[in-house]
Amino acid sequence: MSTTTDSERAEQLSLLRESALSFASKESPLTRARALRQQLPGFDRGFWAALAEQGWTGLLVPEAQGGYAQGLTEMAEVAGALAAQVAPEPVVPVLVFAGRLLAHAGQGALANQLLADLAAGTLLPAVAWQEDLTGAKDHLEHASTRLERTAHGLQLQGHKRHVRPGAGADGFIVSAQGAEGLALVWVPADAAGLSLHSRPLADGSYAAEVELADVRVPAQNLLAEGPAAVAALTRAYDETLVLTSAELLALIRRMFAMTLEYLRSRVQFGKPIGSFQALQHRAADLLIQQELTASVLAQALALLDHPDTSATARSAMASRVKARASDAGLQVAREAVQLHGAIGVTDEYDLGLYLQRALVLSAWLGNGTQQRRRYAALTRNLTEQEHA
Amino acid sequence: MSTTTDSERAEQLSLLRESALSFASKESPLTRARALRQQLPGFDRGFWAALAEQGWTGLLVPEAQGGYAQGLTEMAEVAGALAAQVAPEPVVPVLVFAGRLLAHAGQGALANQLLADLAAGTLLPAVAWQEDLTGAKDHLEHASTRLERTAHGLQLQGHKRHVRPGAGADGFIVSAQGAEGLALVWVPADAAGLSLHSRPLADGSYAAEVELADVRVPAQNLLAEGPAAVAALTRAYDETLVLTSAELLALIRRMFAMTLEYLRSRVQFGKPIGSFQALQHRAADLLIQQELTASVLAQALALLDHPDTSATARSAMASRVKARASDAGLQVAREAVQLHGAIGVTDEYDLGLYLQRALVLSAWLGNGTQQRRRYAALTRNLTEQEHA
Amino acid sequence: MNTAATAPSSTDWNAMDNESFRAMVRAFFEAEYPSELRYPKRRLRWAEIKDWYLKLSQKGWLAPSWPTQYGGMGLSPEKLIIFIEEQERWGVGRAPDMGITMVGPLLIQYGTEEQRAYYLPKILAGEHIWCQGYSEPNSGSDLASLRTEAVLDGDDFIVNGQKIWTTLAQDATHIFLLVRTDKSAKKQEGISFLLADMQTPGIRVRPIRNIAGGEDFCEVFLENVRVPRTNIVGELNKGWTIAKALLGFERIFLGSPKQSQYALARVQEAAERLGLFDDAGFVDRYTKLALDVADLGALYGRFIEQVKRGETLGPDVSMLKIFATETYSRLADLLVDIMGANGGTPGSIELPGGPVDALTSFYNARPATIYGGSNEIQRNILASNVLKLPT
Amino acid sequence: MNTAATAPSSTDWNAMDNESFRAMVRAFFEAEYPSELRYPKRRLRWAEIKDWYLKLSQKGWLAPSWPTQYGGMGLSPEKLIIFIEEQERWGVGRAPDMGITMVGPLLIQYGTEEQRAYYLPKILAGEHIWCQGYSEPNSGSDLASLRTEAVLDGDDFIVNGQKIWTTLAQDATHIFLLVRTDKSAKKQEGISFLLADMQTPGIRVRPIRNIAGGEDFCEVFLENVRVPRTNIVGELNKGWTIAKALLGFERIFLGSPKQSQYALARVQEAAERLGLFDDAGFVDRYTKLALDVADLGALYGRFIEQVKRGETLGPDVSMLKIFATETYSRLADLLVDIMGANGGTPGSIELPGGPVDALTSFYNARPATIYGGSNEIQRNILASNVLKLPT
Repeated sequence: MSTTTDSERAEQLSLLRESALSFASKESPLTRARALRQQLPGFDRGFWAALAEQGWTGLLVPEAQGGYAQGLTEMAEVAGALAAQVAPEPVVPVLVFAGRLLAHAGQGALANQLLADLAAGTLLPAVAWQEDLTGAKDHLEHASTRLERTAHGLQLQGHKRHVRPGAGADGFIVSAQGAEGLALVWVPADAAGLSLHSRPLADGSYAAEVELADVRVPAQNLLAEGPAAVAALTRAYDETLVLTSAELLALIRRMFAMTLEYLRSRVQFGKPIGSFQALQHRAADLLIQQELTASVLAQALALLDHPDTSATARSAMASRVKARASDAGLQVAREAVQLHGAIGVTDEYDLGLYLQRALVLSAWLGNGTQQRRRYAALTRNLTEQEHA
Repeated sequence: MSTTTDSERAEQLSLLRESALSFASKESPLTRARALRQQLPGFDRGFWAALAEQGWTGLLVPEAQGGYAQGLTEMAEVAGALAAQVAPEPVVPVLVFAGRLLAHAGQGALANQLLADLAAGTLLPAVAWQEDLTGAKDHLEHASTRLERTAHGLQLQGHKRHVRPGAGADGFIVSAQGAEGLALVWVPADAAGLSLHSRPLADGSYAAEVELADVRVPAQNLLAEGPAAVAALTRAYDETLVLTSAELLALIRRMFAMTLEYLRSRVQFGKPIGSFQALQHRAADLLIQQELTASVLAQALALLDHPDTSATARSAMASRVKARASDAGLQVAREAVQLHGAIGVTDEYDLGLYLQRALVLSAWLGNGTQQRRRYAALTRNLTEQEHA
Repeated sequence: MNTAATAPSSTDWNAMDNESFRAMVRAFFEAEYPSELRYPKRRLRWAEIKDWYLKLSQKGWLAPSWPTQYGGMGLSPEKLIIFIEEQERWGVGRAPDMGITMVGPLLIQYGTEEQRAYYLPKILAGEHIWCQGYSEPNSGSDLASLRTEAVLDGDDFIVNGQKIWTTLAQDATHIFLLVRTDKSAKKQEGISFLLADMQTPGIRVRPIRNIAGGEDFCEVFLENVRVPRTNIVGELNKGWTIAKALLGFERIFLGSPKQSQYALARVQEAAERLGLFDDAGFVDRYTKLALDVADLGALYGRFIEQVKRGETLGPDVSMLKIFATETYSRLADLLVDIMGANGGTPGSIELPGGPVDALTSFYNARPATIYGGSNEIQRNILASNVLKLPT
Repeated sequence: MNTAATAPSSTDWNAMDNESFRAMVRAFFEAEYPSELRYPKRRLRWAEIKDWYLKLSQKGWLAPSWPTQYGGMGLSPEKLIIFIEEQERWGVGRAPDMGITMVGPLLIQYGTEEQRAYYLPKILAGEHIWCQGYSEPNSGSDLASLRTEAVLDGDDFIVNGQKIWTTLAQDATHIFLLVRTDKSAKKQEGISFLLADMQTPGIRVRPIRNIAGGEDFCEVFLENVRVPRTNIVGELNKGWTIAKALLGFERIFLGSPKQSQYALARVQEAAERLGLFDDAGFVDRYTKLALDVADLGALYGRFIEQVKRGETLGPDVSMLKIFATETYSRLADLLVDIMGANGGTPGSIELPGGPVDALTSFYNARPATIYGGSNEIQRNILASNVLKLPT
């Protein structure tokens, strides 16, 4: 890219950021987030339509499917602005995880139609790939859910976990083990044999377990199979890690800003508590974590938006940023509460909304420890290949 | 024990402590420790004679061998007082590790004679058991050094590491693998085929590698063999861990006291730096580590001095206190330097003497990480036995 | 053993040997404490714990530390510790005990004969449940800056102001208040200690919901509340001294290793169910914390010995509270961490072998490092009162 | 490439494209820098680095940042960063560069024509080696409290006082001093900037041995030292402003990830030799630090971009120094830790596959968090100047 394009893009990004922030703060006040907690499906389909009106549901979608073919960098601005308001809509799970997966999985008629509907904001697909309780035993390369081909189409049998959104999703991209290896299959939410068990999460939203008891779908619902399926799932997963990190960074920024404001205004012993050096130094450490996260995120977005990046580099980068963002998110959340004191853990104070969202997002798709292990495995293989 | 005995013992201990502290500060000023650094053997045999005169070389030795049959608790007072002055004499390696090993290994004529000489202060034995570079692959149950019985006696072949004292020791209790399992063999320092390679340590003292090239000793030099040898070595090792922890605690106390004194007196920005809250809170954390170490040490001494303690409980306790003392020692050392600033790393300032001794003692016989792993293995086995 | 278990309440407990006493207490708890309330994850409400409270009351065991002449068990520090240890061991939930631990000792030491005669029996009968009105919205760590005011008007004080973080005020019948009775005096002076009936007009309670969904704490609003002048405890304007004196040896229990031991057991349980003891990375982290818990126990034991010897605890006891609550917090983090993708799921999660709760300890760990004197205040205390660092 | 490598010193380096410039610099370093001095574990002494210094001097590459008119390379920030990156990449040891990085820019900006004409060529020729006389025994973090005094006496200042932590003063021919010239003025005022020849009578240097056995730092005693009045730089009593202005973008390099990357490579090497990559406990700890190093690189890159764009660095650059040095310190701890029983052994330890040095990084990590503004001071700067927390 030439310098001009760089600065043009920076300006476009900055416009997008401003418009997303202004939309989010106007249309999604924290009272809205509060009201939707613990109310299935945990978000507002009407608000989703408003997102579609802004064009954001189609931001990542190719132009051929009615989207704007923008990069993750642009998507991060929207996701970050909404996360800053703790908006409960499953923007990253649907638009990034499911959306990118549909885009990567192939160019079939069904995938294209689903993508077009997603861009239009009329379809909310979710990815159902995990099966393990903690995720530690899940691998992107294979699944325990079984896929069988019958005369009438495809038949699925299995149990999926940690599916976001569960309730409220119109259908699921299910990973399953077939004769040709991993397969990705589109299963409408109303398919016979599919049952949802909603599990409340800390932030008042829901994940689901999806039970697939001899679910039958037409053969054309097979979106991808074999290495192509693995590659598509891995890539979409990595992109989702990065965008989830963007959400976490937005939470970090808000929690830290609230804390600084509190430190400046709360008076004890005749002085603002922000004048106490021990608290100042802890605030400095939080700043460092925030800025580390921001720096790694910027690097990750650039790398994943770059067409020449290798799959391994992408995965290592994605795990790296998710590890930093997850741990920084929890550290800032804990310290923000501690520096606030008792008020920090009351439900009526807004900090708790952020802390609880941080708990959910740091756990989703693998927390810091889990991501570091993936990173170690990826880079170790890299090193060994280099040595070989 | 009745309450009277408890308080009598407490009084005796307090007398011993005072006399040890007063002796150490009078007879072993830091200038002495400085002067002996990097001068083989790294300590002063004349000073050892003075320790013998105080009766301390015989403190742990049974009365039958001319000792005072005191407990580890008493020994800890002496070792702590000398460590507080960074005295370089190998009190714990010789009097505890080798001394207790001789006492546990059996009642043979040779062992008794060696013990009597040790009590008299005329003999400095050392234990040569480790063979691995980091100690991670060493086990108390077996050795790679080979023991063979010949018509003329015993023959040893192997390479020992981390032997303290090396230079200056009159002989070595060598662990070796024989036909009957582990064996402990007494090898005089001047035995043919034995060669010493002195390795300087961070504190200016020395450890040695001991090369045993077809070393021959009489059959009577076999001190113990089989399970008895393992039990004796394990017990002496555990006792040494506890006493090394006592030395580390003495270092911690001095480093922390120096730091507090510095915080109170050093003025910057018109105030003593000890008035800065961030430094105060870090000092509070060091206090906690110091007091944790002291509490665990007291518990360990009581447990190991108690006749009914099981071998496993002893080992778990010993690893536990060494883990705490090693990590606290390094933490306090690092923080003491940081709180002192530049002067803390100069050779002429005394803090460095303590930091360097802490480096040596925290590493010796296994650092915090290594001891925790031993503890985990010991207690895991315990739990599994309970469950079985 | 059986004879001891049925000993009348006038027994001289301190004459028993420690082991018999412990066995007796243990047997009673094991037999009588409702098993469904063992190791409660949150503070129990009055409706839940009431039966147990009254059972203790009937047995005469409600006030283990009060002198026998006032209806207590009159336990020596050593026996009292055994009593508390057995409570902790069996996971006996904490009752609304402000009347027992605070008001009783306060009245015994500073109250009038009339106050003692009126209040103490009602506490012992479970008729009066007390809560503590200390903190205010603008005086948390800096308690002495409190502003709730009591102005004399004839035989009454008129109280105006607001208290906050009042534990279970919604269950209490009475409140003891620190109030400012002399605005011209310096901060710590001019504060008085006042007793009030929660039914008094002008007192309004608003529970504060916390992020875990509980309502352990309340705001208490005081608007022209008339409190009889006779309800003052001790001298006028000397309330601060009394409040400080009340910080008895109970504060050692803020540093009890029990909470951490319990959390460690939960981590161990979860790890067994997840097969993590084959994972050296987990085992390293687990063992470090297991040793922190064990070593906390050793440190705690040292202070307990001091109490048993009848010595007064110094400011160094702050160490315990810091290390206990921060160890607990690290254990809570570890539990969330090993639950992985389920780390953001509240409540029970079914694992093979049984359920695990990932987040309750995480939520509990938050106030633990704040209440009872935040860990920052505790570190200040260590720095100034123990380490004698300059201010 | 070859033409570039032999380009005359008057070349407009900034006209080259970045890649050619990088290749040229790299080729020169690889060909000419003595391989035995790569990645030195400690600061090199003049006798060791002299040849290299003179080689750079001859090539005209000694002062990359000085304008060409004064004999420098006149590099743009972008090119200068490439130059420094290549130095770091190849492990080129730091020369006694105070003349280049401090005195030169100082004189170019604030010096008189005579000062420039006299000193700059001698710096470039390697004839004058400078050291920095800032810190004093009682003014470390609080530099402005310095007490070394310079009193006018005719055409000379008479200087009395003591400097400390003066890097490699024993190798220097000249020293630049902050001295107090007005005792009545407030702290930061009344300080002047003075140049002195180390041969002047009354200057005495005492090297300070450190615990690693090195002598990187010295005390400099000044007793009735006569310094010509013309050796003052800038205005009288304005030395503090000048000293602060000198804190140029070089301070970004205090936060360079290079030291941590190097330490990480040493840990990796040792771990390979010890077979630790099969140990999940080690791998967890290693990976955490490896990511800290990588993420430090990302943060550093952000500031480097800022410099390349020609922007002035703000106080937020303090973040880098803190995280860089503390990451380095944690890596040093890990290295000591994995060396186990050899963790207390200084110098090279033979492992299968090659030697490992367990303690040098541990020793180096100690001053790293102290010098150049201790990390406590850096956190103060972040709190007040970046976070705008109240004082």
